This record gives sequence, C-alpha cells and structure tokens, in this order.
Amino acid sequence: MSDLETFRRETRAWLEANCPASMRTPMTGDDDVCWGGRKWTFKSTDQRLWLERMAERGWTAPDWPAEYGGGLGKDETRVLREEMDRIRARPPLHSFGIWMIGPAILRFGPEHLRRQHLPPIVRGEIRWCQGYSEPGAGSDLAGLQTRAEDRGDHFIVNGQKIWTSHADRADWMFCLVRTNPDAKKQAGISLVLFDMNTPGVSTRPITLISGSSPFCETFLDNVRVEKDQVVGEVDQGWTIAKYLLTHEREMIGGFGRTAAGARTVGEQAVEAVGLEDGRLADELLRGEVARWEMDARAFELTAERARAEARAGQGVGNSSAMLKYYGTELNKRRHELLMALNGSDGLLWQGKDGHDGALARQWLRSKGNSIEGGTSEIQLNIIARNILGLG
Amino acid sequence: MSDLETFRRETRAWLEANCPASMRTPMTGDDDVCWGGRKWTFKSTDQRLWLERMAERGWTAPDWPAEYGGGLGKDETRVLREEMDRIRARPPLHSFGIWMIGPAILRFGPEHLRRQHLPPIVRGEIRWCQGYSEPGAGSDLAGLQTRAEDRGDHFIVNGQKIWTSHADRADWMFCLVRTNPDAKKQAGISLVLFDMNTPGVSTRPITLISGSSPFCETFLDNVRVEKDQVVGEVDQGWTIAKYLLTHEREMIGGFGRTAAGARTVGEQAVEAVGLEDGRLADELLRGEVARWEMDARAFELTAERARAEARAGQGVGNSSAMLKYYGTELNKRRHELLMALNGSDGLLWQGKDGHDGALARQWLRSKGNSIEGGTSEIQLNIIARNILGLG
Amino acid sequence: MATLVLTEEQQMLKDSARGFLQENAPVSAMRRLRDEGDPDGFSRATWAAMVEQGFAGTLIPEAHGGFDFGHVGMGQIQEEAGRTLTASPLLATAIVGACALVHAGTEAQQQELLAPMAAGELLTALAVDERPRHRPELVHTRAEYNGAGYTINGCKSFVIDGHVADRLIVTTRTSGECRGRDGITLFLVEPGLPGVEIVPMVTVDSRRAAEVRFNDVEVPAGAVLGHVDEGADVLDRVLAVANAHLAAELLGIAREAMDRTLQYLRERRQFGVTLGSFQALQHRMAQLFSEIELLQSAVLAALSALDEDDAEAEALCSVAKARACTVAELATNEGVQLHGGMGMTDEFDIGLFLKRARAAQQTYGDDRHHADRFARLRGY
Amino acid sequence: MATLVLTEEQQMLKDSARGFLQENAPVSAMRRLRDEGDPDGFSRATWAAMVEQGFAGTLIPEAHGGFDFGHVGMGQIQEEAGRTLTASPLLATAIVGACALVHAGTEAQQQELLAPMAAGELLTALAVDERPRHRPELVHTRAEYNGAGYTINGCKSFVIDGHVADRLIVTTRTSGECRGRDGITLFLVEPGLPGVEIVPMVTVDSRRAAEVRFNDVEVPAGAVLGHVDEGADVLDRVLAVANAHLAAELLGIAREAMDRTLQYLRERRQFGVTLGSFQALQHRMAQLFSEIELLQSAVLAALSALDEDDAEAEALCSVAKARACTVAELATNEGVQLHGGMGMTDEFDIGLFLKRARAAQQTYGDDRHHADRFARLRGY
Repeated sequence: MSDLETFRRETRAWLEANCPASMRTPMTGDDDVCWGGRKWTFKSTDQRLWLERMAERGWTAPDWPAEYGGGLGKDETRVLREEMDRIRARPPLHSFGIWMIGPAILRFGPEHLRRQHLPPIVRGEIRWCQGYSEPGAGSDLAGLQTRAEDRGDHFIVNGQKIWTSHADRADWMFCLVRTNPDAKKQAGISLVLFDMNTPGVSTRPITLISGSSPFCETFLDNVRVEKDQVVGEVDQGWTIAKYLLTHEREMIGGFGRTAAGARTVGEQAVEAVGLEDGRLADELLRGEVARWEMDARAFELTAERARAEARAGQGVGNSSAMLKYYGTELNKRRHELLMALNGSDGLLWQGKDGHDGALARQWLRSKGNSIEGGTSEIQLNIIARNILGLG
Repeated sequence: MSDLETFRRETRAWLEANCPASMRTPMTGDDDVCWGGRKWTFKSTDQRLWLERMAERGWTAPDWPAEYGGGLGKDETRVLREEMDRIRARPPLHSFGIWMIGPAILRFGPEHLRRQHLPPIVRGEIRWCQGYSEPGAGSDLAGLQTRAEDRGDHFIVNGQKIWTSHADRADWMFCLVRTNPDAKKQAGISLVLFDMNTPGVSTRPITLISGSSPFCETFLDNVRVEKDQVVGEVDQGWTIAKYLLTHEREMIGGFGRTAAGARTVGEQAVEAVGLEDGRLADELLRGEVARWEMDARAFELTAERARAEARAGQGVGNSSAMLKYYGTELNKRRHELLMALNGSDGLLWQGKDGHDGALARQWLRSKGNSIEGGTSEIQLNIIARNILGLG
Repeated sequence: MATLVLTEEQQMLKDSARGFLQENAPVSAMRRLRDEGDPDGFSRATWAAMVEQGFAGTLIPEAHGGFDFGHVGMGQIQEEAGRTLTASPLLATAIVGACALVHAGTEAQQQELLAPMAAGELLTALAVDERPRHRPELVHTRAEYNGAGYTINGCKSFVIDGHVADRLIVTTRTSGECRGRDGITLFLVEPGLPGVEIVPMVTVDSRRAAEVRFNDVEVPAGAVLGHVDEGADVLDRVLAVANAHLAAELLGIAREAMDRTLQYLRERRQFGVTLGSFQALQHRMAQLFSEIELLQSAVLAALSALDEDDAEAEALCSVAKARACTVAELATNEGVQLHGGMGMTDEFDIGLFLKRARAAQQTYGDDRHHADRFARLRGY
Repeated sequence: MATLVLTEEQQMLKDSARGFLQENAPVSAMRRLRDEGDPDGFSRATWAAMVEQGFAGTLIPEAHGGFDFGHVGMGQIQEEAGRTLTASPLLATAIVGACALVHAGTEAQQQELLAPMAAGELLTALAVDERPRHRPELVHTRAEYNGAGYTINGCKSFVIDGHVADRLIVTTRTSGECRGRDGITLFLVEPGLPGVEIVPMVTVDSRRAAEVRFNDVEVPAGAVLGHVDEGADVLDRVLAVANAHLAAELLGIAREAMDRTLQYLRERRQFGVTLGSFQALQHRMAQLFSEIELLQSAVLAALSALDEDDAEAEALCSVAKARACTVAELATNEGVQLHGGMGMTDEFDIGLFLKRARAAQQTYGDDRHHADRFARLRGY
C-alpha cells in the first residue's frame, strides 16, 4: 500500500471519528459559515469542536509549511479534500487569512511576520479584513490616497478605505498605504498590518441597493502602525497587491457556476411560468431560458477546462480575467431572467406570506459582481492587452 | 388664387402633357435609373424624352439659381415634387452632380466653375464621380496621400483613389488632393475637378463579396489638372469635404426604411416558414422577427420625427449620425434575419429554377452599409463627442 | 400622421409638470417616504398638489370635471414623473381608472365616479392579474349570477393601489374557458363589501401593491362595467393605454439614468483622465442614446395614436412598452455599472431608478409579453 | 467526465491535420476551385491526399478498414478544415455517412460500404430536408411497400454532396403523420436508379448541393437502413454527430476570422495609431475571444460525450452547434466590419469566412433550431 493510500485510510478514519454529524449537513445559508476571530460566537458546540479539532492538526490550512499549518504535500492535500467531500464535511473555517494575507506573508515574508501571524490564522483566532479600495479611486489602485508618514520606528496612517468586507467583525487589517508620496503612482505603496483595536480605527457598515451588506467604510485617523508590520519590503506593496488581486479574481470567477443540487433556471422557469403542451407557457422567455442555460453550460465546461489545462500545465494564465468577466455577466443575466420569470413575485420586497424579497435582493446584489474584484471593463482591458496583444 | 396655386395648376398640366406614360411606372431595378453623361445609352425613347424635357426647364435641379438650373423657390420646389409624386413620375436623372458637387460649387465657388459645370449637370450631359477614399486611409480622410504638385498654371496629380462609384462610366471627377505636403493633416488639402479622359487617369472595377459593383479603383498617374479647377480656395478642401460627407451620410441614412409596397419581414417570414395555429412555425424566429419589426417601426418613426423636428426648426443637427448608425445596423440585422428565415434557400448562389442568389448577394452587400459613408464606429464617436459631450 | 413633435401647448404642460415635480416631488421625497415606511407609499399632500395642477383630470372629459387634454399630454407628465420617481395614484386612477370609465362606463357610472376622480378624491385600482406574469386573458376569478346580482370568488395579485382604492375594477369570468377571451366581465367593486380581503405588500420600488381576495362577494347587477362576457375588448383598450403611459414613465427613467451617468462620466477621473474619455464607454453611451431616441419616437407615436384612435394604436402601444422595457433595463444596468461601486450603494440615487424600472417593466407585461402581442396583432 | 484537454495523440492528429491542410488546401485553393467553376466544388486530388492521411476512416472501425479514432479526433480535423475553408466529402461521407452505417447498418451493408468509404472511393449524401429551414421530422417523401421492396416518391432539397454521391441516405415516411417521429424510415438509394433526378446548385460558399427528386423509385427491401418506421432515433444520432462536427468547423472559422482580424487591427494604422489601440475595438475583440473560448469548451465536450456515449451527448451537441452559429456569425461580421472597406472586397479572404459560416450555420439547423431542441431535451 502506497504512502498516499495509507494517508487516505488514516484520514478517513480520523474524519469519521472527529467530524460531528451536524457538520456533515449542507450549509443552509451565511449563518452556517464559521469565520472565527476574537469576536466570534460559535453557532453550535459542533461548530466549535470541528474548528478546534481541524485547527489542532493544522488542517484549516493543510498545504502550509508544517511550522505554521498542516504541512501536507500537494497530493495529501487533495486526498484530504476528497475525503472531506466524501462525507460532505463543511469547511471548518472561512478565512481571508487563509485565502489571502496568509499566502502573501508566506510568499513575501518577512519571517517574523510568518511566525507572528500564521499560527493564529490557522487556529481561527484572528479574523482579517482587507483595506484596498478607497472612495474616489474605483478600479484605479495606483491612485491610492491613504498616507503613511514615517516616524522612525512606526508610521502614522491617515485615510479612508471602502468595501472592507466584515471590517466591523475583523481583528486585523492588511492595508495598502502610500509610504512614499514622491514616487510615481505604482511605486511608493506598502502593504501594512495592524490591529483593528488600534486607536484611530473606526468602521461604518455600507447599505447596498440590496440592503445591508458585509461591506464597511473604514476610517484611519492618526493610526500608529509599527514598522515591523510591513509585508515584503517598504514601497513594494504594488507587487503584493497584484498577487492578491489575482487571487481574489479567481475566487469571484466562480459566479455563474451552478451549485450542486440548486434548481436550474429551466426548472425554476417551469415552476414559475408552467408548461403548455410540454413547452414553457411563455414562448419568448422559453428561448431566453434555453439560450441562458446553454451559455451557462458552456461556461461551466470552460471553467472545468481551465482547471484541466492548469493540471496539464497548459494554462493560459490569463484565463482568470475571462472567467471573471464572463461568469459575473452570466450571473447578472441569470438574475434578470429570474426576475422576468417571476413577474410581480420578483418585485416583492416585504410582506405576503413572509416573503422577504430574497429574489429581488439577490438580483440587486448580482449587479455588484461585475464591479467588485476588478470591473468587467478592467477584465476586458486585460484580455485585450495581455492575451490579444492589442494596445 | 395664390401664385403657388397657379404654379401648381400649371405644373400639373405641364407634367400631364410631358411626362411619358412609361416614366410613370415604378422602377423595377437599377436598369431603370437614368444617370446621363457622355457614355449614357438611353434605355428607351421615353427615358431620353423625359430627361430632355425636364432638363430644358432646369427642373432636374429645380431649386438651383435660375442662371444654372430651375430657379424655383423652396415652396415651388416642394409643389413640383408633390406633383411628380402624384403621378408617380420617375426622377428624370440620378446625378452626383446634382446631389453633391453641384451644391458644393454653388456654395463655395468660384463663379467661373459655376458657369462651366452647372449647366451641363442640369442637362445630364456630364456625369460625375467622387475621388475621396484612398487605399490605406479608411475613415481617416486626413491621411490623404494623393499629391498635387504645383507646376505654375497647373498641378500634376499622382495617387490612387478607391470606392469611386461608377468611375468607369463617369465623365468628370471631383477629387481630394494634397496640395501642401507640409501643412498638418487637415490643412493643405484641395478639391479639384478634372475630366476622366485626361491622360494618366485609369479605372478598374472592384468586385465585392456580393459580386460585381459600381465601385472602382482609380489610378492617377501624372494627371494634369488646371489650376482654375479648384473648388473654393486652394488648401481649403477639408471644409468642403466635410460639407459633402454630411450630405452623403444623409443620403445613406435612409437604410432600414421600408420601401412603400415592399413586403414586410413578417410577411416574408410567414411565407418562408409558415404558420401553425396562427403563429410562425418557428417560435424562436417568431420572437426575433417581432423584435426586429418593432425596432424598425421605432426607427421609421424616429426618421419621421427628425424630419418633423427639422421642419419645426428644432433639429438637433447631429441626428444624422444616429440615423446613419442605427439605420445601417438595422438593415444588416434585417438581412441576417432574412437569411435565417430562408434557410438553405438563402444560401443559393447559382442554379435551381433561375435563382440568382439575390438574397445572399443583398445580405452580403448590406455588410458595407455600416462601413461606407463613415463607419458605425465613426458615427458613435460623433454622437459621444458632439451630442453627449464625452471625450 | 402621428404627432411626433409636441405642440406648444403640450410642451408647456411638459415644462410645467417638470418644474412642479422637480420642486415638489424630487427623488429625495421618494427616499423620505421609503425611509419613513409610509403605509400609502405615496404622499397624500403631493397628490393633492398634483390634482391642483390638473394632472388627475388630464384624460377626463370637461363635462365630468376634467381637462380632456389627451394622452400625449398625460404622457409628458408620466415621463417627468419617471425622472423624479414620483409615486402617486396617477397610473391607477387618472390613467387606468379614467380610461376604463370613459371607455366603458354607463352614463350613471361616469356621473358618479369621474368628477371625484378628477378632483383626486376617489381612487381606483385595476385587479386583473392572477399569475405573477401578466396574462390578462387567464381569468379564474368567477362571477356568478345569483338572481339579483353577481357573486364573486377568486384572488387577484399585484393590484396596484389596491391598498388605498375606493373602487376596484375587477376582471372576472362569467362564462367560457379560463384562458379564453370570451366570457370575461369587468366589475366595479367597493372594497368595503363583505368578503373582500386586501393584503398590502411593499414592492422593490418602495411602492405598494395588494393581493385582493374575493370570498362570496355580492355585487349588484349595476356593478358591471361594460357588457357581460365582452370585457376583453375593454381590457385591451385599458391595458394598451396603461402600457403607453408606463412606457412614457420608463422613457423618463431611462433618460434620467442616462443623464446622471453622463454627468458622472464627465466628472469622475480615473487613471488621470475622465471616465468619459474612454472610447469603450463612449460607444456604449452613444448606443444607449440612440436606443432612447427610438424609444421617444415610439412613445410619442403610441400616445398620439391613442388620441387619434388610429387603427395601429394597440400595436404601437406594444411597440412602445416592449422597447421601454429593454431600453430602461439597459439604461439602468449601464447606470449602475458605470457608477462603479458607488452605484451599488443605497446612498446614490442611480439604484432607485433600477428598482422602479423593473417594477414598471413587469406591470401589465414586459417586453416578451408585448413582442408576443405585437406578433399576434401583425398576424404571425 | 468530458475530455476537455486533448490527449497527446489527439494533439498530434490536430497538428498534422493543420500542417496538411495549410499546405495542401489553403484558402487560395478554395478560391481557385471557385474561380475555375469546378463542377464538384472540391478537389478530387486533395480528397485523395486527405484519404491518404487517414481522414476518411477516422470514425470507421478498424475491422472495416478505418482507424476508429473517435469524434474528438475527427473534430480536430474539422476545426482545421474550418480554418482553411477546405471543401471535401469529409462531412457527408466520413462523418454523416460513416456514422449512419456504423450506427444502423446491417452486417451486410457495413461489409459492402464501409471499407470503400474509408478508402475514399465511395461517397454518400444525406437527403433529409424538405423545407428551406431544417426540420428533420417533417417528412412528406413516401416509401410504400410494393410486395418486393419499396417505391419512393418525393423531393429533397439541400442535399450536400448529392451531386457526387454514390449512395444516398434518404429519410422517408412509411407510416404516420407527415410531422411525426413515428413512421420515418431511412433508405440507402443508388443515385443511378430510374426515377432519381439530381439537380445540382452552387451555394454562397462556392460549394455544391443538390435537389434530389424521387419519381416512383423502386428499391429492394434490403435498402432499408435500420428498422422500418423507427428511423427517427437513428436520425437523432446522425444529426447530433453532424452538428457537433459542423460546430467544430465553425469553431475553426471563428478562430481564423478572429486571428486575421486581430492581425489587421495590430498592423493597420488610422489617425496616427494602430486600430488595435482603440478601446472600443479592444473590448469587442475581448468579448469575441471570450465567446470563442466558451465555444471551444462546448465543442470538445460534445465530441467527447459522443465518444463516451454520454447520456447528455445530444444536448451537448445542440449546445455546441447553437453556440457555434451565434459565435461564428459574430466573428465573421466583426471581421468584415473591422476590416473596413477592404473587408467588403472579394480580394480579401475575410468575406469567404462569412460566406462559409452562414452555410455551415444553416446546415442541419441553426442556433434557433438547436435552442429549441435543447429546451425540449431539458423538458421545457
């Protein structure tokens, strides 16, 4: 029996023994997600136990080096994922620490930050948020206004960040600041880390057109940031930011993929509009539903192909821009279609049999897909320049 | 009885007496059009008579000043048109002289060119063609390469023109040439006139994707052009060219308008695809036909509104760019729809019951609509800058 | 020949409606109603002022206290109300209700109702839909003759102004198949009658609609509006009118969304230049501009065809509404996208246009419904 | 799980097909055939060389002289033939004919026909359409049992390679309604039989198709392909295969049209800069690129589903063909438009892609047909 098979057998047994039954049921909504952090209230004992047990083995970040996380190899990590999928185990932890700032610190250092920050991330003790966008800057990160003034052993940071997800629930922020006001745009930017409890940090949630949201504005008013909390080198934050943005784009690119078990648009159409002689009762909508479903199928296959090509080492590298662009536009079309299919039911906001306007709110929220994480226009620019050689 | 009513009565009587019966039947194709000129062969005695009689009164260009043309006022010209429409009289003459270079000479002079060129235009004796576009220049007239070298009393012109309609059948050309190679792009261009029989002028017809065409390439090889054949002033041709381009755009903007009596797309759809239970047998095409017909109706109404606004003195002035853009795109969509409706019949090129591929050739020809007379992209630029104030 | 350019009188009405609405019912007023959770969803005071301006009587004959100013005139008010997102009983009472009564009401019904409607004192609501997607000929609600009058049973959804109406105009089936044109009868029903149950709800545009249930509701024979079993023709007319005016409102929404977006593109700078200098955005805005120009022509033609009782009127109303739906959808989607993240926040107004647009689109049939209807009218 | 990345073997086949076609059958060769008015519409010599390459036997089992290389393999040849606009009997014989015989042929029929087909010596043609728009279940052509065999009467249009075929595969009705699935029977008919009349015509892509008329054509009972009255299932399979490979060809056309347009935009200068520097054109090309990427995935998935006899195969073939139609239409229209006036001249190649694209689109159903089919397969 190969080492990998041994690992699989042991992992399977460990998961069977340690993953609580309630953590093997499908998550029914945002409430079931575990984000951890100092302010976290576990939704159940099982949720706490499951995190603690996985964190103890470092399996919340299984492919990180052993000194900070799980220390599993690429194949072992895959096996762990497969075994977790087999029993439909929930992810023990959702974390911008694991997805974003952790990999960046791992890659860009310095070492003392790895030792300080990675273990608490793995244990789910510290929850992170990101401070990138600023009001007035939009997609233009190079226009960054937040300034960090050099005061010898520390910086004093002043400015305002926007679109900070869960800033009001996070413990630490990774934040882009301008450390050199004289350097030209992209240069002179640094990525710094600070505790959200630092005096001068305040947050305000943003109400979206769809209602309340996880996004906040974050105000930085003479915030003291130690100099040893710079990721990579001072003035080299731009490179790290680009690295992180690509990560983010890949996460968002999943839009338009049908969640397993979710009802298809076709099924929803049949339910909303009904069949007559075996065909959708509204013939113009029928054509639109078919065209959307065909596009969505081709998109799913393309995301699958991109993954297969990446495995085969043929990835075009820039396919993430295309997937981000197409997936988000497709998702917006899907919601327009659902609104049309549901007619006046889609317009409900409050009232009538406890209907909470979920359809309309999701439709409105989808409009942001093609703005956040780099607008569709930015993705098209990237495709034209980097792939098609126009410009 | 007002003067205008007297004029109407007399005109009606004159037309009744002088317009031959065969010139009151609808034109069935390009063959029925009379272009005149030295090389013209009349298709019938009636065609010749009708031109001669109208030309004698100067009514081929009724609103030109009496010394060159008809000398009718604006109202009288309208009455003449109405009376011609009443008996469905064919236009006695199609002429780039009347539509384009004549008005330009009238407006920009000089006087000796008016006296030389306008009367033969009115009489249909000289047929004109235009030398604007050059290979390699596309929509960018300022990139003009044809050079006119100053030789004292004349220029020597060298260069190549393209998209010259009917150059092989025309007698004279009005032609944009660069008279000052040092001036910046738009400056240093002149509009000159020369006889197509001048040594060094040769033409070659252009085959389009749709088959043979009225367009030619025209080669200018050391062509002598007298200096008194400059319209307006030397180096001021740009202004005149812009004036003429607007004229051309207005002519082309008529695309998408349904010719009176022509079968609608809906009727053609019923014929090609058939009805089942009172609906078009192909339900996806049915939706597309309905959407196209609705768009076309809205476009017709918009063209009508633009004319009504112009009459009311409210014209936005720039509406011609919008009409040109939308009308040509609509016409392209119409032909794609007709191709789809007619399935394999639309693919015919030669053979089968004398079918000559008219559908396919018209479809292919329609692709040029959004290129000639300023591309759709140019029209959108104009709308964005001149109307919307973007840029 | 359609009126494609406003007469001086119509232009004056439009300008004065614009001035009035911008002053008395700007977007901020709509926002305030929403935030205060106003149970009516519109301001009674603003409505009174609109009535003062004569808006309520625009389609009502002078003999009944109205101004008989015609559909082109009313359409101008609607377009301006689209620009300001003004919620009011204009659609349900002054357009739909007035048209139904003028078109099909008996002398007695007109005498009783039109004057108070023109005075803004009596509100109406059309109860027609039974399924989420508009399909007016699908009528399950039954009215059965009971010897003296009729007994109505059934349920209607998305009844605009159902929560405030003084008179419901209800489509019922008195005979025939539930999908057929024949056998539809319209009734005027007082909402206070025993068995009428009204459940209000808030819609995405912060307006109100109601579900209205009829449980053995007894109405007198004189409550029939028009002729028994022949209500479909009246309905065609009423819905054509409603859709032409919804198209006018959507035209206003589209124009306002475009204007605000253009303003933003001209001012907002990114990468050192204004957003408006990016050619890709220029072309999209130029395309949107063109679509709106065509919409305006279609709306004017539909309204004037209604005024002139043109044979093409119903087809033109469907052209106008179908185009209004697609163009307003484009204009509001482009608006949010080009405002970027700011467009996603509730703080900016652009999202409010998005919300109202979809509600107006779905009201009495969206572009698919009207494309289908147009095709049927054209015989294919 | 679909094969979305080519195996090494498949990639080699693609590369060699590309090399072969670019060398032996470039666009200029197609132009020459056209200008010379070749009565076949393809080059017999090129076809012989393609057979030499093994192309004709790609879908034929080894037992019958083929290579059994599968649909993914054949699809790569088709994609490359799309890039070079190569006309040949590949579709009618090596794809449609081979699939029909492999799928439904008796042992005897396979023995007789497959080996010569793999050797390129026997050509077939599918006679299915009776109306200009593809509608395979509408069959008026009748085959009546005459005691010994069948008598066929009817007329088929747009029979690709009908002018050169050695064997016609004909859909007929042996029972049932003219629109029904039941009662369709396929026959193998020799074109030389009395009563068969073949009228060739030139299509817009400079290829040939024929109208084929059957006047009391008598065929033996052994000419039935598959089972009497149950031809619709065979037809489903054959047409799904044909459409997957037409989609592969259209993918090649779209990619080549895009590549040539990109080349033009990179080189051509206007207003002092390259056309490719205009953002509006950049965005349009980026959108086209994205659409083509999705098309490629759909084509690969359809082909590999056919190889694996996946239950979703027919739906995926319709997805691929529908998308191929819309994307090739977009790519070729953008190609001509962005080449400007030059794109309108016969001298430039881009217009040839436009012409072939529309012909391939309409062959065996365009995007509307396949969207409708997809919806039916999905149960709505």
